[in-house]
Amino acid sequence: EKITVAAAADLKFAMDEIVTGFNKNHSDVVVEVIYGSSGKFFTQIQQGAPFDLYFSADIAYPRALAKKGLAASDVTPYAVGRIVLWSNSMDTTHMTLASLADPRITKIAIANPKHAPYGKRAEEALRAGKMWDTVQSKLVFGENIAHTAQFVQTGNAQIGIIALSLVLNPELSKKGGYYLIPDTLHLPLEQAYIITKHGADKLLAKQFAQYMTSKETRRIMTRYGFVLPGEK
Amino acid sequence: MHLTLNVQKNFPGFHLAADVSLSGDRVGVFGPSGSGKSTLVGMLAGFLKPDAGEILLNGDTLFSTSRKINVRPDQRRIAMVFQQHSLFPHMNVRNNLLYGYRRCQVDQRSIHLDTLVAVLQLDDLLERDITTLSGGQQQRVSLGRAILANPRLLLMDEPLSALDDTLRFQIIPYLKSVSSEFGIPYLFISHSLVEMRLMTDTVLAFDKGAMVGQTTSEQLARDRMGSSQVGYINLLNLGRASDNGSLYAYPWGAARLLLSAASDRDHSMAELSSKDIILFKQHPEAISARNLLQCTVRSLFNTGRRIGVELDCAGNTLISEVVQDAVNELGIIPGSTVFAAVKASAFRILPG
Amino acid sequence: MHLTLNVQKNFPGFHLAADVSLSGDRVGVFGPSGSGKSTLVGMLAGFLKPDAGEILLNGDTLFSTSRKINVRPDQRRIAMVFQQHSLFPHMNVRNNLLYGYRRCQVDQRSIHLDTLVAVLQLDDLLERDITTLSGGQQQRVSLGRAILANPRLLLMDEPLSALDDTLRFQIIPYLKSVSSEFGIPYLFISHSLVEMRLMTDTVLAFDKGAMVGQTTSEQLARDRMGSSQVGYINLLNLGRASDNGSLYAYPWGAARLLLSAASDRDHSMAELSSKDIILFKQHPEAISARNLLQCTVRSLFNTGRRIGVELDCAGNTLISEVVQDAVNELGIIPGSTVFAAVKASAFRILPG
Amino acid sequence: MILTESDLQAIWLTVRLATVVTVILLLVGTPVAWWLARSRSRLKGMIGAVVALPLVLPPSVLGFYLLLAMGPNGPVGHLTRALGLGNLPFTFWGLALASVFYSLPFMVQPLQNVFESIGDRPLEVAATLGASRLDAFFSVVLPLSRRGFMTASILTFAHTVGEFGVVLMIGGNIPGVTRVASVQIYDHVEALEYASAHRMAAIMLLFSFLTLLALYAWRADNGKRS
Amino acid sequence: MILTESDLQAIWLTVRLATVVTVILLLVGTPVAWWLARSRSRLKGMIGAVVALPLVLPPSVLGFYLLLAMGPNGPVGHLTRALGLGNLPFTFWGLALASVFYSLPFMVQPLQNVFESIGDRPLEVAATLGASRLDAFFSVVLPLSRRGFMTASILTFAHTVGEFGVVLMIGGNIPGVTRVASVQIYDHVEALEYASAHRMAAIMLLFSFLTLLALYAWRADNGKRS
Ligand SMILES: Nc1ncnc2c1ncn2[C@@H]1O[C@H](COP(=O)(O)OP(=O)(O)OP(=O)(O)O)[C@@H](O)[C@H]1O
Ligand SMILES: Nc1ncnc2c1ncn2[C@@H]1O[C@H](COP(=O)(O)OP(=O)(O)OP(=O)(O)O)[C@@H](O)[C@H]1O
Ligand SMILES: [Mg+2]
Ligand SMILES: [Mg+2]
Repeated sequence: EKITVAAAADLKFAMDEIVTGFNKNHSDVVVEVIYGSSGKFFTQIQQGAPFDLYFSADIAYPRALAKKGLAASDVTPYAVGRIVLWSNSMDTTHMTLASLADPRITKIAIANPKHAPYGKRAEEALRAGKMWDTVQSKLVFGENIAHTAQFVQTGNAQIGIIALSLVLNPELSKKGGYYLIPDTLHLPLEQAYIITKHGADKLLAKQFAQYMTSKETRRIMTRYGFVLPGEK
Repeated sequence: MHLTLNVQKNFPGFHLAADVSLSGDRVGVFGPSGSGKSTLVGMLAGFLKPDAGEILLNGDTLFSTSRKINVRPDQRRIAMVFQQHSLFPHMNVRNNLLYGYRRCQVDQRSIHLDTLVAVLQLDDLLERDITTLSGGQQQRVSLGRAILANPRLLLMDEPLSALDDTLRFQIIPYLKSVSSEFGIPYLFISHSLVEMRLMTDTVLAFDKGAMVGQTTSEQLARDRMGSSQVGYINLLNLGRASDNGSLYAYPWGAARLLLSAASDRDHSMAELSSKDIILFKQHPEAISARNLLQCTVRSLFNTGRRIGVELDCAGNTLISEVVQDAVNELGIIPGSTVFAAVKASAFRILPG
Repeated sequence: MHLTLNVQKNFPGFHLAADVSLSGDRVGVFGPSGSGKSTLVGMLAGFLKPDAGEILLNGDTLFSTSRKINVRPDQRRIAMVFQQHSLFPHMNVRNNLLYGYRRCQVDQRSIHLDTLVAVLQLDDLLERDITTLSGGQQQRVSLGRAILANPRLLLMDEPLSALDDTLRFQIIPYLKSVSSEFGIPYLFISHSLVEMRLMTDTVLAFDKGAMVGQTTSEQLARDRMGSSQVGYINLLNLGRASDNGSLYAYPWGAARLLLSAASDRDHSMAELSSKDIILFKQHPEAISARNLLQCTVRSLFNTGRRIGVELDCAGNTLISEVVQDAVNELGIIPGSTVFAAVKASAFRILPG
Repeated sequence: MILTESDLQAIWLTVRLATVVTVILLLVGTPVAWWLARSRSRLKGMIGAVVALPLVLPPSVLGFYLLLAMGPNGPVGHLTRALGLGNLPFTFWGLALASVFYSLPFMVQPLQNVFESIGDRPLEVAATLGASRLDAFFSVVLPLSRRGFMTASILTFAHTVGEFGVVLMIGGNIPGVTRVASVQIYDHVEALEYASAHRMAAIMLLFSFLTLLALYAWRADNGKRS
Repeated sequence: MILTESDLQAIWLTVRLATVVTVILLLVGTPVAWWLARSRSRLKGMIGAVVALPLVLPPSVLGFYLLLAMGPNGPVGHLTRALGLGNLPFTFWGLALASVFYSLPFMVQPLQNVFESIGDRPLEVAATLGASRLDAFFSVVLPLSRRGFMTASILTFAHTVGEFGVVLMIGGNIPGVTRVASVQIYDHVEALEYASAHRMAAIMLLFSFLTLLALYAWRADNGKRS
């Protein structure tokens, strides 16, 4: 038995562990996870993509699918994302958004606010922090949050606003601290999943969805920087 | 072969019009550079489309504007030796030669590679790349390739121009025999009067795009006698040679000729230029010329500043050329008797 | 021009070796198809590299393996008429003709487009696309292009093979005058003995890759007399013609010749084949030949089955060919007197 | 083994896809290029332009439109289902079809070029020797166009290997079915698994380099003959 | 006006970028192609393969490596800063450089092909008429290669217009500087602004189609002459 899960790219590390955990109880099944952009999955599911579960980084997509009758379950939030200031070359632990005005900072990377959920929240935070006009000319836009992190990581942008989950990634966490942007400065970054019409008849899909609420899962999610729905 | 051809073709600044109906297997196309010879054969082969007209070969319509017929070149079975040889650069000599042969139905393959290769002296070159051939070698391959296709009609656009005389006069009789033995009629383009005379019976003469006349190669030779370097070429049918001292004696009709060269065939063909025949009113003495024939003047004809004298020499026809003064002085009139002196070295035995 | 050439070139199955040192402005390269003529001039022009050897032109080393010199083709100033014309397809006739001209320093441009175009009869074609030219037209453009480059040496690889006789005999004297008037020496490849005789003084004869000899074109003509269709070609320097009835009388040294054709120049050159001279021991009567010259036999030479007879006719040299029997019968020995009969129509006045 | 099984699977899939696409395009592109090279039709310029068009759209956008067209409600989707082929997106053949479409100009343009440069004469010669047009095409045009076919195939193959935007959109990144090497490397990069990405990129480059080197050597060898 | 100002800005930027890249590649690619076509060096196959390599990497991965190389810690970055050119990522010239690198094979391969098909003879003729190699190249080779240059330029230009992965990766999507049309359409699609995406895609296609049509007409016209 096998299910295919389409998951937002920022879930990569957490989800891999979750699947391993799931497989301990269901040893003879395969859970195939495909990571990618939530928007792309959204388009593909409408065109009949063979995904049984869809974990979106933005709750808006699963809601829209549900509205079109392409969901076989409720739209279920599984996490709330947080954003941080992060740099490869500077110590960000004592920074705030106001530090971005520093003239030594010439390029600031954020995800494209036009379509990337983390980018939208970054813009909201900058506006709320009254920094948007100051930094606008310094902004460079990543296609998605991983790409934004690369801008910073390669030193092409001195600093960037990226997902907390990424900063906890072993590849980046070695590089130093981060500044967690208060979630009061932006709308919550609600992430949700659905079982799609394609997975409607699969028991395994339901079992996996069930497993998402388990204790181990929640522990893993927290460890990777996700705030769980209903928690603070 | 019977060919009916009535075509028009216009290029900017050049207009070709030809209207012919001819029978014959050895047809020449003669004319100066730029007169339309290649254009004509291009239309026959089918890759140049006449602006208007008709082409019929042995009763089959190959092209007709009125009946909207234009048989595709590959279905005309007309092979062509191009003026610029156009060999296939990606094939070696052998495969070039065999290209048409392989596309010919097996029972129609009358001519075979080996004989052809021997005549064209291509033996050592069969595995060669085309790009490594000399000019004359390319021309020979091109000729061989067309012949091996065993076509219904063979078009040759100056196929001998890059060859030395020795080779040329070896190939000419072979080409003639290809035509007669294998029944492949040909259309032969050349600007050489000698080649016309030796290779063709019927000639289409072109000048500046107009077909100025359909004639026999015999008549062409007479007409051009005055302006040509080689004069009129008499073709003599000789019998078998016998030794005669350092010379060879050939029976020629009722007469006997002494030649300095010999072939060992029963019947030979020799050529003799009208320029090489000197006429005497009386029998001359102590002359270097080895042949002295008593002949009757049959007729006279005028070409340019020369007079052609058609002689009857022991039943054979011979044409000599003289100037008007000589006609007057010697009193050459039809019916009169003259002595024709010909040197033993003046003849050329045609191989064949 | 002084040319020293000592080269080796190997192709699979073909070995060319040439060792020459010659002076002269009109050099012929003669040999059958595949004998190495094009290969030789390719090395001279510089786009074929000899395997070993040296090439010196007027003292400049163009190539030397020992001294590791290989002057680039574009710096040799040696223009070439290719056997396969190789015109630039993206230029019209005019731009092809002017390609080398434009690359020539202004003060060295001795020959100009207009005269050349007139001689080569290309007037109407100047704006034409190369692809629309006939074979002979292409050859003429190729020839013109090389001449206009005003080279230090002009190489011509069978430049006249696609031309009819009329055109050919108009172009030959022009080529000679290009050489003499503008001081452009040339190397002329041809398999035509007539062209060799008319165009060149010195001849390099090739056979199967070996240079079989360096000779004069005069000597070549004598040597090949027996095997050639045209015999030995006597070149006669004539004075100005005067009318003589229907013929023209030309002074020829101390003698006088009657010809059927005339030029209006003060000095003319005429050619006369050795075959067209008949010898008599005694003065013949009533003969069609308009010219009867009393000559002294200077010497005899043997080529194949023919005997060449070198005559002294009123101080002029003339070569006739006869067979051995005639020599015996007429008692032709050096010092003896003979009468040479030549028809008025046997001469060809060379235009020029 | 320095590559994971899924890497190997992706590489194998890529080779299969690129081969299939190249072969299909050789079959489809050759007649198109031939027509473009030979025809004197007025449509010629238009068809030529249409063939080149896929180039100017960003791959993922093109992929988006292809997805719409091939999806259950798209015209191509209707057609494929009517033909009993089912839905093409997220299948190997869907990928192949999309790549064929996208890579068409890489095949057609070099071929058209070389066909044009051959000129009429060799075809005329072949015709007078009794070769039908098809025969002449195979016996004369094809061998004379070796280099063009080489170039066209290299460009097409390589481009399909590197192709990514369209593939991601149409293929849906399904392991063993549509997750080709380019997508796999992309995933590695996106997941910040640089070591894996480097390794796989290096191996693909090396493999491609060796293949190209072999092809060039062959080509140089052949080049000598003409 | 059916396009927004930012759409227009993106299109204008795209045209500029594609033109710059095509011009640079004509200058850079021509000698490379010429060398590849003429040289008998043993390096030939290797250089040929290297030139074709950018094709096999997925653009966004290539972009990632370029980002590394051109960044402050990369070798190219060190070089450009040493030359006083600053950092290239997020600049127009950075994009141009990356596109040049990526599009090189599209220029070189068709040119190499056409150069090879010209053969030695025209060059030999030109040399005997006193043309230096450079002269012969401009007066003979270039005009005889018109079609190849046409094809190469079309492929390069179109490919730069459609190029997207690399551009996205190193451009930073800065309006007026690096946000080219392909990125703009992509953004529209990603933001589910399909109407805008359709509009812009349609306009780009139309524009490209007309340009290509004009080029093809010109080319057909020229083709008659040879
Ligand atoms: N496509 C064309 N466009 C314009 N004129 C042309 C075209 N093809 C041929 N011609 C002209 O038509 C005339 C006849 O050409 P053709 O090739 O038939 O001559 P030809 O008799 O074969 O001459 P040659 O003996 O020199 O080969 C020439 O003046 C030539 O320039
Ligand atoms: N690249 C090559 N490889 C092998 N053999 C060659 C090469 N080039 C020429 N040859 C051979 O060398 C010989 C001489 O060729 P060349 O072209 O010099 O002859 P040619 O005297 O010009 O003859 P033609 O009068 O037929 O043009 C020929 O037998 C030819 O086949
Ligand atoms: Mg012709
Ligand atoms: Mg030659």
